[in-house]
Amino acid sequence: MIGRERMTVASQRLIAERTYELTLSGRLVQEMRQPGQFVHVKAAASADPLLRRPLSLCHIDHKQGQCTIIYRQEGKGTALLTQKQPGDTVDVLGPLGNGFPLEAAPAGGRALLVGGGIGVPPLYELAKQLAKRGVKVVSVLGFQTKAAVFYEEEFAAFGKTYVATDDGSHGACGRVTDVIEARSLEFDVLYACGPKPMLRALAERFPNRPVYLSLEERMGCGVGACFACVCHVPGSETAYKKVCSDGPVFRAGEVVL
Amino acid sequence: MIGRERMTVASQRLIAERTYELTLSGRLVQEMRQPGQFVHVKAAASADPLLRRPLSLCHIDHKQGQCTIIYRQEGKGTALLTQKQPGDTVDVLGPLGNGFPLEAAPAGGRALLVGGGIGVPPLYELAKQLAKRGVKVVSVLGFQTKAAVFYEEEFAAFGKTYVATDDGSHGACGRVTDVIEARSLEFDVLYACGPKPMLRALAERFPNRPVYLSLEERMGCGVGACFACVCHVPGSETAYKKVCSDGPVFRAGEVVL
Amino acid sequence: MNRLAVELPGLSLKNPIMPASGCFGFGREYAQFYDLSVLGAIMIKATTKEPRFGNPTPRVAETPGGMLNAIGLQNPGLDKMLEEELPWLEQFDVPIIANIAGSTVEEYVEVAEAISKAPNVHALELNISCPNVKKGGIAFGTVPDVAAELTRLVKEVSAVPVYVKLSPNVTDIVAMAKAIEQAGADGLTMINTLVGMRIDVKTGRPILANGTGGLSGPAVKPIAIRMIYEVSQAVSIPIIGMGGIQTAEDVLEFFYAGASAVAVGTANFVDPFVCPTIIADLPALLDELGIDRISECIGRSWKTGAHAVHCRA
Amino acid sequence: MNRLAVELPGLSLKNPIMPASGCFGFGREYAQFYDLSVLGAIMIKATTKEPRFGNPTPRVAETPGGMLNAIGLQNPGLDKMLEEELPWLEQFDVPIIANIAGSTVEEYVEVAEAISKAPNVHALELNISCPNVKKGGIAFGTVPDVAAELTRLVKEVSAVPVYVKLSPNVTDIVAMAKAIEQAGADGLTMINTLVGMRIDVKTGRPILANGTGGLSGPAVKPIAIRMIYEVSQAVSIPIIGMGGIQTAEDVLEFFYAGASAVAVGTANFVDPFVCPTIIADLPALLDELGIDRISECIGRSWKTGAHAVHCRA
Ligand SMILES: Cc1cc2nc3c(=O)[nH]c(=O)nc-3n(C[C@H](O)[C@H](O)[C@H](O)COP(=O)(O)OP(=O)(O)OC[C@H]3O[C@@H](n4cnc5c(N)ncnc54)[C@H](O)[C@@H]3O)c2cc1C
Ligand SMILES: Cc1cc2nc3c(=O)[nH]c(=O)nc-3n(C[C@H](O)[C@H](O)[C@H](O)COP(=O)(O)OP(=O)(O)OC[C@H]3O[C@@H](n4cnc5c(N)ncnc54)[C@H](O)[C@@H]3O)c2cc1C
Ligand SMILES: Cc1cc2nc3c(=O)[nH]c(=O)nc-3n(C[C@H](O)[C@H](O)[C@H](O)COP(=O)(O)O)c2cc1C
Ligand SMILES: Cc1cc2nc3c(=O)[nH]c(=O)nc-3n(C[C@H](O)[C@H](O)[C@H](O)COP(=O)(O)O)c2cc1C
Ligand code: FES
Ligand code: FES
Repeated sequence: MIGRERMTVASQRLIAERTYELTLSGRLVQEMRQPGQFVHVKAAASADPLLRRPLSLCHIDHKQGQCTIIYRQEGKGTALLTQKQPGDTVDVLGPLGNGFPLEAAPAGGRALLVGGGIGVPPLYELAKQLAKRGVKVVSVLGFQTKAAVFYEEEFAAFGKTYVATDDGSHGACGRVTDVIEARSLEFDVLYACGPKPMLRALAERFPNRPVYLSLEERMGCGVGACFACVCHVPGSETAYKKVCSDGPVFRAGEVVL
Repeated sequence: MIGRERMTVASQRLIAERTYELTLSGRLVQEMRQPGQFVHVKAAASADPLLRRPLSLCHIDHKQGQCTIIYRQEGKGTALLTQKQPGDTVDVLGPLGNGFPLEAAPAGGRALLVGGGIGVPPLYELAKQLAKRGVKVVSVLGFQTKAAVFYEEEFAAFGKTYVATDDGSHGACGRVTDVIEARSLEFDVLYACGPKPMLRALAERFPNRPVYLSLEERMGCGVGACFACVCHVPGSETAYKKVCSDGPVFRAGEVVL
Repeated sequence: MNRLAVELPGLSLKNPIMPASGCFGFGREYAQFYDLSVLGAIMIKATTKEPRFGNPTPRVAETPGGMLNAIGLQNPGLDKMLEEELPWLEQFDVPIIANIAGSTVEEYVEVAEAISKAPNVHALELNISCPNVKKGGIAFGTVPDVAAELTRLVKEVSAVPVYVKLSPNVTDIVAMAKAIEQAGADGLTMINTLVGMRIDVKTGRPILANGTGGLSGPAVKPIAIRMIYEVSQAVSIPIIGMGGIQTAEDVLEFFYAGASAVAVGTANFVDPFVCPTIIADLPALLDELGIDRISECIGRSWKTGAHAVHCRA
Repeated sequence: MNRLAVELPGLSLKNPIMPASGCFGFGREYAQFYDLSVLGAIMIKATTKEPRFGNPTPRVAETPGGMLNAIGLQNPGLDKMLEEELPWLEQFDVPIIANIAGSTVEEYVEVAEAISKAPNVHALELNISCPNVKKGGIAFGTVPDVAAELTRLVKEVSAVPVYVKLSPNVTDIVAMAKAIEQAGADGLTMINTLVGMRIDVKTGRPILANGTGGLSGPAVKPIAIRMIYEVSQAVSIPIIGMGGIQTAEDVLEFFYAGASAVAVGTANFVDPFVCPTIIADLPALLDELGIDRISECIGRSWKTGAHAVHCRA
């Protein structure tokens, strides 16, 4: 069930350039299940900034009653979030959306996880849950530059992990697709989250394969009511899907990218 | 010199119903001199609430580099202030305005300090500075009810202190003017801060006496630029004084109440 | 005595709080959060004759204290509304106000006639003021004669009372309101969104794919209050007020200005529970202010002889 | 090369940042905080022929992301302006834009003629849109013909270029702008405040003694941007933009929309150092965005063929 709660900050730390790892505790954690789901966070107590911010679940810990999100400081809302200290509360709505389908990966099969920048976080919970199901996980994580890299070791705990940076300052030089090609990485199912050009490249590269993509779109409500976040369905003028409530994860081909 | 500083919260505590005592430290304290001056405080980091809040200096401690303000939680801005914890910073502009003239009280003379509700705080620094100059201080403090009373003992340290409450739940029952009458309190100079009806009553009761009143008016800039806080000067259609920069303390008769 | 009850043409409301059109879908999403029967009414998303996809994304952008939207009246069209959405809403004990839009007079009339016959539709809300539809749309909402003529034609065919939604993007809102009243409208709803824009500093281009969008949220509240204050003194039909409402205090402010009921839009996105929270908060606020029934408050800010509210607090 | 310099009729500005009229008094207060010579220009508070006290207090009320004011054009009158305020400002190396107001055409003309001859007045700003003066004031700002006629008469007598300040409280701001351009205005300034109101929930009465007031601050920024975006495409005289500016990023947003310079109003109240801070922040922001001169940015959001800003960040 979706709920709203003032969750308590357990910890917050800077893990890369302008990138923060925020751990929250509260009863809402027990509702969180699927990797790829997100929470909608209200950063200010007042009307500025007004809207909630969609942030993906990166790590769900039912036992501790904690969840972790990783976010990059971009504008006003995330800037306010960086001020939060342990013991402070954060107004959270969630969990929202439909995440990555675990069942698409056959036990013993191979899953390729491809993340770009701030699209990396939801793949961490995915890697964890896939590994637990006996799926072989290979991760390819792309960042702009060395200072932006995070969670390389954390991913490595679940399987082979490649890092690429645009400027070559860490790992391979180039894009995630270059790494997949160079290493001839094989998979039974591919899961990806990151900038749209990256998602498009993956969808085009692997047509007719089981490829699942997590999309981003500017949101109003986050629950399907405002129609801010729709995308077209191929072959129709009026058919649509909502990123917030039908997604954010779609099978490649399901919606127009 | 007026300055702007992110001052650091040294302490904050609830001292009466919805009434908080907030102590701030910073270099701006060294600029603060006159009792009755105020600071202009920005409660939120964002544009809501947008404007600063005028709050009187209640206690100035040059040695410790700290100042204290006492405020009542009324609306959005003061509600946000209550959230501030030691170590947090507060955006302060000040010191602003012209305070109570100490020199109006002859050394060895008698000063009557009359405060109503949240008008009491600036009188505390005044009592302190007058006592230091050898002026005999008598204070009459009016509150709505017992739960709202604060700083009774603190004022008593500088001289005889009477408290009145509207409902008689503490001290005398009635208004400050009732106490002044009942006790036939005499003075060489009277200083007052509180609701306008109280100030008016005092001005009318003691015409042609040295009576100094601290006014409140809704403010924009707090520094004299926006003309939000003007009041009329008796006998003129166009002459005016600004509460923020000419006041907030005026001699009774100087402006139309 | 139900202190929150208000009576409006076609609408006997148990309380004056309803979600605003376009901010609540067709209720399905919020039915996950609470029982929709607690609401005074529901203003459903605009219906056009044919299904519409609406504008390209991004469709929303945040602004200080508000947001811009350019959804472009996306909706499944009249038939699906009659066959699926409205019947689904019948499970709740709540009157529906059907918001209708069109790009021609004929479209308005056709949609109005059909949708007004649905059993749970108690009133129509004529959206003549959506700033996000390029064809015709805006003209209906800014020219008094055109708005009046449309009102008259819709009134002729509608089986239920007709409320007309006013655009704030006009020089003289009172003239609009009077023309619409004279044309036979049963009530007014106001305000729709103000036309605004945000430009992305990184790209140098408007954030919304549509360029401009409609501004809503707390930022516009003072404009809504002013317009309701002016219009309520000039017409004798009731006003359903909206624009930035977030709290029970805001609701009273709208009543004092001259509204007889209110709608909550953008705030649903910030807090999905905002409508039931306001409904729950109102009685204590009325107590605090010494008000027996919320209907006493209508227009109190300008009514001569009305006593200032005595504050017991 | 001065990257921040802009050239406007009558105004060679070292940077495009100036305090907005009514939000900076006559400069005296802010001169306590910094050297006014750092400013691009100063728009001083409206001058009328006779001294005016203005409206009763309360004159300001806060709103979400904004504020309402109903100062009522308080000012010391033309004579004192010429004898005291303008000469005092001569000590600074900064052009003055004199904002003038009146309740009759004759008053505008008389004030314009006299004040335009002051040595440090480089331009006039015709305030035809102050929503807080009851007599006449508002009509000048909402009827194109009336505004045009006033512009023409003032142009005839003015010794310096004339900018006309547009009211946002109109249905068709482009029509206003075009009429004023045709009447010979040298530039436009926009936007003035939007008419709004707040009601005190405790008393049930408007907070402002005047009832309504003018809304300014960040809340109105998207409306200002939209109007400048529309008007700048329809006229060829330059626009000084204003409405909610707080940061260097906001300034660029106004330039992209179509402004050639900007004014900062309400933000001065929030932070008395805001103008010098913005001026100091701009060069780094231009670097970050790969922009050589700020004047390149004018109208970039709509200019065909303009390249999207290349983001080096
Ligand atoms: C389903 C989903 C999951 C996301 N998960 C993460 C995550 O785990 N970590 C992370 O760092 N970021 C994530 N993002 C992006 C994140 O939501 C934005 O970076 C964030 O909202 C920016 O807010 P701001 O206040 O910093 O920026 P501002 O520029 O002040 O935001 C203004 C408005 O634009 C919206 N907005 C700005 N950028 C984006 C964006 N890229 N996508 C959607 N809306 C945007 C904001 O939500 C807000 O409404 C996710 C986005 C979506 C849609
Ligand atoms: C010179 C001066 C000194 C003051 N000193 C103190 C003090 O020491 N302690 C204290 O508790 N209060 C003091 N006040 C009153 C205090 O400024 C208000 O209570 C406070 O601004 C309310 O802010 P809010 O956010 O709680 O209320 P809101 O209702 O959210 O405020 C909205 C707006 O109204 C203004 N406003 C509301 N009430 C008042 C008021 N009574 N006077 C002026 N502006 C108001 C606010 O500044 C703000 O701009 C003083 C006022 C002035 C003018
Ligand atoms: C996302 C969104 C969609 C809207 N869609 C409609 C609509 O379809 N029909 C309509 O009449 N008004 C529509 N509106 C306007 C609202 O009903 C309301 O008039 C306006 O948002 C002001 O109220 P608020 O500030 O509480 O949101 C929409 C508003 C928003 C924010
Ligand atoms: C307190 C106050 C007084 C103002 N007085 C004037 C004035 O005298 N003449 C004028 O043309 N505009 C006046 N304005 C409008 C501003 O110059 C400006 O157009 C408007 O506030 C929008 O800018 P902002 O949001 O940056 O404040 C005033 C605004 C405020 C807030
Ligand atoms: S964000 Fe509102 S429908 Fe998706
Ligand atoms: S508050 Fe601006 S002049 Fe006093």
